[in-house]
Formats: sequence, C-alpha cells, structure tokens
Amino acid sequence: MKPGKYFESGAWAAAMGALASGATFFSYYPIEPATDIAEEMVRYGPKNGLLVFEAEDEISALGAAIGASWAGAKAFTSTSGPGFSLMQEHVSYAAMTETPVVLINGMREGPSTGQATKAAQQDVMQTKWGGHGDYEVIVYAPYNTQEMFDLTVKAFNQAERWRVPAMVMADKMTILLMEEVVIPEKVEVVNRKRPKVPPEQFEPFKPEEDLVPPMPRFGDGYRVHVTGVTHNEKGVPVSDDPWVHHKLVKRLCDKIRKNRDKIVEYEVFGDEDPEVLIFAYGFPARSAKEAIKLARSKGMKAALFRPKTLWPFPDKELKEIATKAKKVIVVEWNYGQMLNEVLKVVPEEKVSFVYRIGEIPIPPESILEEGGVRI
Amino acid sequence: MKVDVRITGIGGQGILTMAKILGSALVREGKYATLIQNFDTFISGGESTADMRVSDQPIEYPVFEKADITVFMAKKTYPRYINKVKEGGIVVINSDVIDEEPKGNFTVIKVPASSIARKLGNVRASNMVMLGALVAKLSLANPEVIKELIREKFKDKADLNIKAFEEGMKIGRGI
Amino acid sequence: MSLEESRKKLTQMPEMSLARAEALPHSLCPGCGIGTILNTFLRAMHELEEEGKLDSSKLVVISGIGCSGRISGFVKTDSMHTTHGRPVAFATGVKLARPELNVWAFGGDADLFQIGLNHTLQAARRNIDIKVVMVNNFNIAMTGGVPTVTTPPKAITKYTPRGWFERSFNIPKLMASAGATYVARWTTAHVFQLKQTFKKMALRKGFSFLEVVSQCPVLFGRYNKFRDPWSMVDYFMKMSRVVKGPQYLEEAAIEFGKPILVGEFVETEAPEYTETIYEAEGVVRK
Amino acid sequence: MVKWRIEIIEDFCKGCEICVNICPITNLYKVGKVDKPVLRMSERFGYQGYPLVEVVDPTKCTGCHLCDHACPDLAIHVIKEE
Repeated sequence: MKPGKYFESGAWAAAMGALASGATFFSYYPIEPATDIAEEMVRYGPKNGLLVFEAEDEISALGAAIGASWAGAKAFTSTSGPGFSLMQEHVSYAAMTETPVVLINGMREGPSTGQATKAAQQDVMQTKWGGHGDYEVIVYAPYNTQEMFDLTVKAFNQAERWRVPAMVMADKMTILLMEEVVIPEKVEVVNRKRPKVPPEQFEPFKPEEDLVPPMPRFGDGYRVHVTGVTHNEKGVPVSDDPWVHHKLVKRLCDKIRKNRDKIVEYEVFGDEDPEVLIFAYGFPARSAKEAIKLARSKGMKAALFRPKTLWPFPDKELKEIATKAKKVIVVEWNYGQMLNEVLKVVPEEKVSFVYRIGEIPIPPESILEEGGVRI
Repeated sequence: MKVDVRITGIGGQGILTMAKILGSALVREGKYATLIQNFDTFISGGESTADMRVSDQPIEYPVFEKADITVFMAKKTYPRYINKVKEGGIVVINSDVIDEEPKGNFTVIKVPASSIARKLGNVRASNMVMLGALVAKLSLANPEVIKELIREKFKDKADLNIKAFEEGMKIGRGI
Repeated sequence: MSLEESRKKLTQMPEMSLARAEALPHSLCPGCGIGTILNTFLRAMHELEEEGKLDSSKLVVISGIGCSGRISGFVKTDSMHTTHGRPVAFATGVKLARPELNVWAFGGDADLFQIGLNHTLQAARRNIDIKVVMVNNFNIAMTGGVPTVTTPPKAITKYTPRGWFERSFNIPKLMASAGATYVARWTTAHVFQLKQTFKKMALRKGFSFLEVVSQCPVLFGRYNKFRDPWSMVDYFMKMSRVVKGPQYLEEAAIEFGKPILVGEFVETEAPEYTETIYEAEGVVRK
Repeated sequence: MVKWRIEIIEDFCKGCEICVNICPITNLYKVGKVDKPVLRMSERFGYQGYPLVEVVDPTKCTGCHLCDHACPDLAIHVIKEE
C-alpha cells in the first residue's frame, strides 16, 4: 500500500500492518468480527507475497501458522472469542517451541457465543492464562485505527525478536471503526535471528545473552527437532529430569520478564500529577480520553493511563502515577479483568470500577459520574 | 465544528460505500471523521447504519445517540431512528421509498434518489444521488474530492455514479 | 561398550544415516511395531538419497502425540513433535510456506482418526502433497491401552474388560471417500513392502496415505491372546491378503479372525493443492 | 560367494525376539532342516535389562534382510562383506 493518509477500518489497518511487517502466511477460520481481516488479506495478500489459507478450524489455523513459521514464513492468524479459546493449546505450544507467530483477535462478547456482532474486552486475561503451563506472551491493545497498524507491526517485530506468540487484542469496535490512518514511508521491520554457525555446531535451543536462541528454517540443513516436550539445548526431549524443565520454562518466561522494560508501552494523557487517574485500554479508552479533557476543562487535574501492552503489564509505571492520584477509575468492557492487575499496584480504597459487560457505550460523563468524580 | 451524521437503510443499498466516500473526502481535505458500522447480519436486506462524526479536530469518542443529520434510505430503519434526530436537526429522506411526512422539530429534505438513479440507468446508484444532495445542501465536503474518490472506487463504472452524484447535487442546491 | 559408542556404531551403519542417534535407543516397548516402521522409513529415505532422488535436508517429519508421535524425534531431519491430533495441520503450514519441502506426517490411530480426524480428511480432500502415515495399533497405548476408532469389535482392553462395543472405522474406505489420491495398507510383517511404499510416497506428488497395521504387544496384544510381539506379527503375516484396487475398499475393515486386506487401494491423480493455491491466488513468492 | 556379517548393537536390543522368529534359516533349524540357527536368544541381559539376541552361525545367513528391517530397535544389522 502506498504511504499516505487513508480513511479505513481497523481491520484494513491491521492487514496493512501485517504486510508492512513482511508477513508471508495468513491462516484463518471465519468468525465474526475477525473475518474482516481475512477479507483484507485475501484482497491484498497474494500480490504482496502472502499466502492465505482457510483452515478447517481455529486449531488447524494456528497449527498451520506455527508450521509455516518454522518453514521460514512470517505467519499470523486472526480470530475472535470462541476461536481464540480453541487456539489456546497451540498458543502454549508456540510458547514452548519458541515459535514467532502473531494472533489478531477481534474481541466480542462471551461467555460462549454471547453476542457475536457486539464488542467487548472479555478475552484479555485469556491471552496470558488461556493455555496450560507457565509462559509469557506479548499482548497489545490498540485503541484506534492508527494503532491497529502500528501495534500490528510491533506485534510482528516482538514475535520475531523474542520468539514468542504476540497478540493484538482489538475489540470489535476498533476492528470495524473507520477513521484516518497514516501509512508511513518507512516501517521498522525486525527479523528473527538466524544461526551463525554451521549445522554441525548448532544447538537449536541454546540461548544467546538475551535468552533467545537463533532460529533455523526447515529445509536449510540444520535438521532441528522441534518439540512441545521439555527439551535440552540440543532439542532432545527430556521427560525425566524436572530440573531441565525448571530451567527451560524459567528461561521462556525470563526472556520476556527480564526484558519487560524494552517491551512495555503505555500512554499517559493529561496531567503528570493527576488528582483523578483513569485506567482504560482499547475502545473504552477513547471515551476515557474525552472524560479527561472534560475534567481538565473544569480545572481538575486529571490523566488517562492507557496501557498499549497488556502483557507485559506496565505495573511499575501505573503505580508511580497512581500514587499521586486520589482516585483511580478503571474502565472496562467486562466484569473486571485488567482491574485485578490494577488492584495489585493501587490500594483498593482508591479504585472505582466503571464497566459494561458488552457493547454498551460508556459516555465520558458517565465515566466521571460513575467513578464518583463531580465536575 | 462537530457534526454527527447518521446514514441508515438496508444492506445492499450502499450505505457503507456512501459513508466511506464521504469520510475519505473529509480526511483528504484535512478534516476528521469516524465511522461506526451497525448491521444485523451480513445478509442483504438486513438493517445497515453508518454513524459518522465529522469534525475539524481529532475525534476521540465516536459514539452518539442522536444525530444532527439523519439520512433515511429505506423504510425499514425509519421508525427506529426518526426518534433519534436532534432538536433542530436535519432529516434527509429518499422520498421515493419513504411516503410518510416526518414530523418534528427538524428540517426535512426530500430527495427522490431512487427514481433519479433509475432514470440514469441503475437504481443502485441512488446512494450517490443522496450523497450529492447531502454534500450540496450541507457543504459537508468538497464535491470535487468526492468525484475523485468515486472515480477511484468505481473505476470503469464511475461515470454513472458521478452523474448520479451530480444529479443529487442539483437537487441539493435547489432545495 | 558405552551407550555413546553404541550410538556411534549406529550412525556408522550407512542405512541408518538418518537416525537421530542422540535420542536412541528409544523408549518404545520391546517388540513395538512403531520401531519397525521407523526402521523401514529410515532405510527408504536413505536409499532414495543414495539413488539421488531425495535431498534429506529437505525432508520434514512431523508427528502428533502418542507412541507414534515419538517417531519425529528419532529421525535426523527437520522434524516437529506437535500436539495431539494435529500433525497434519502443522504439516499443511510447513508445506504451504515452503513447497519444495518433502513433508511427512506420522500419527497413531487416535491421533489421526479420533481427535484429529478432521485435519486428516481435509488434507486428503485438498490433495495437498503431504505423506501421511497412520500407525494402527488398535488402541491408545500411551495412556495405558484405551480403545479407539480402530479397535476391532469385541476386542479386550484394560478399559473394555467386557469387550469393545463400538464399531470401528474402515480406514482405507474413509480416506478414499475423502478424496485421497493414494491409499495403501501394509502391516509390520511386510517390511519390504513398507520400505517400497515409503519410497513411492516420497516421490509422489499429492496426498499419500499409508495405514500400517502394527503390533502393540504390551497394551493390546496381551489382552487379546497374543502372548508376545512375534505372535502378533505372525498373525498379520498369516491373515494378510494382498489386493490392489478400489474394488476391495468395501471389505477393508479389520476384524479379528478375518483376512486383513493389504496393498494399494487407491492410486489416482488430481491437481495438487500447494501448486493450485499459489497459481490460483497469484501468490508472488518473495 | 557373498558373505554376510551380522552386527548387533546390544545396548539397543530389547529382546523382543522378532528377528529370531522372522529369520528363515533359524526357522529351518527349529524344524530340524539345518544344524545351526543364525540367531538365538542368549543367556545374557543387556543395558536396558532385557535378554539379548546373539548370532550363532553367520555363515548360514542368506542376506535376506528380514531381521534388520523388522527390528523395532534398530539393533540388528546385516552387512555385506567384501
């Protein structure tokens, strides 16, 4: 896509972000509202060197993407709630096998089928805790069309950089909303590290200093064995020594935990020493931003803290600004998910929770009013 | 400047196309617009509504309940949205399909969009007629930019659509 | 001789050039047919490489979970040990992303026909160039001998002490009706035929399916009057009837006491999926 | 005349006896048609604790390769000499 300014949807922006990142493989199973992304990929993918594969289900969609990634592709898939639930086993597999792969999720209402065409933020804890075992993923929460582009690019880059599954958790509103999006002249693209030594000397799961091992590509003679079983640095399965498991899983988590400062992103909008702080992400953050403007226009010191990365969670940064505030309002389109992360760093008595369980607009005035702020 | 425009009709009438062209024109002119699509299902014949907020400032919150300008393309969504017109707002109706006389504290603009489009050769171009009337009457966007966008969007079918847009503009100016 | 020396000795055997020695000896039960399948597969691929028909660095072996899922770990090629039931899904991604690779998916009866049936049938329908090998040992052995979709009627397992009460799949017929362009069945008693079939599959374009009827002496055989590994191999040898052609598909279901039909049931041609998708979609390869 | 050497990697052998049972010459020995078998089970136990197979008379081996193709443990190898 030519650089420039467009009036387009979040789905389009995510598709452009993927292509700008050099994505070459996209697999999906239709589900609303993520099918919009598939529609864009079908339209723009092939001529830009990307193969689109309609899988038989979401399990296969992510499985194929992981396979494609090992065959050298930059691979991704898109889905929504129920499909995301089906993918969890393979998220866990991708984490264990250190496979770079990107998932774009158009969050809708659950549990179960819920309201399929309505937005919500009900999958955000599932991104981290949905699969079995300890692992770390990188999760972005875009709040406008521009971020659908920017954060999709980042998701690809981080997936490649740290060899983890990276996710873009967009709510359905952000996927469908059309507004201005700028495709920049140049996009920074990160590619996975390749082995620097010949196959005879190569140990496929031996990490470098940054805790990330270089990744060979199938068919290049490295004869790597990829397994979801606990494996040593040579890639040989080890099922009897719990310390090998301890060490491996610790590294898988540590490569993100120890580098969280390089990954964490957030926006603070408003005063640096706010009296009232609103915590919001994704679509509800748009209303929250408006609420901050409203409060400040009435002479109140107020700020919005908006995590762009839900995982790793910007807890330190939130704590620092929240310490100054008298009141912290958490806004979510669910019955309290990221709220619990806020409560880990902000005393409960300061926190009020403003929520709708589903796609019910929360106007700016309502956030302030329900949050107990009088202007 | 902040105007809330609602375009409503049924799937297949080109509600989204119309809204997207308008939004693209605004963005190209350096203004700001947001577009929220609401639809029952993807099936043609279901309700289709585009809620657009238009402004000369960046828009944070794109949701609104009552619109300043509401465009009705079909009867089906009329009862639902006629009560969501702002006091002193504007109602634009496709007078070929809506035979009721909208009553309330608002201005009514009638555009026989379907019959004009049919005369031009394709009833499906009625959305462009409506867009022309809307743009001419309310000076929402630069008509030349819109024509440019119609040409980009419809390519070899652009001529009919541009003609429909121009016919709509004539009506808009005349009202 | 130390284990290291034994491993070294193995790798010095030319026909074992593709064995991943560091993962051997494997942990499969004594007399397990999966070992025979691994053995003949390694020989087949080695022979093809010797004949100049295959570059083993382009060989990818993918397996699922279960006893047969371990196969990928014993092969010194690019290999993937995936999740239960999904090796074909992973294989599809590998093949699509890099079509020049020679992609194999190994799985057990439950892996490919119980939990993962959908993927197996879909791959056959698409005619994607993946070589699928199903080890039919009549039970889910890794979890202790649980019955599965291929367990013959009335068979005894630890979990069906009063006899199995479900009907079993006629695997070759199922695959043929899904559109597989190559369907064969052999048993672990047919070692040379296995090797030849592996060689044929490696060079074939399109979806190839092989069912290998295999002995599970410890968790299936001993509950069903097979006293040792050999008695089951011997049974396969004696009960097999070699056939060729789709007219035998109807009678291809396996039941105790009845002949086991082996051979090639289907061999046809159809457009291959990977080629078709690249061409039809006009994918510009980067 | 072609000679065959039979190599057994004892650490790999799990004593399943498939090779012994599949060997045509050893089967002839069982019915008294030849004086010595090619293979038999030994009294010894291997690294994995299983009884080991051993070669009795390699000169009778015809190089049919049934044993080394059928061995589930990659433990027996029939190698062409000269």
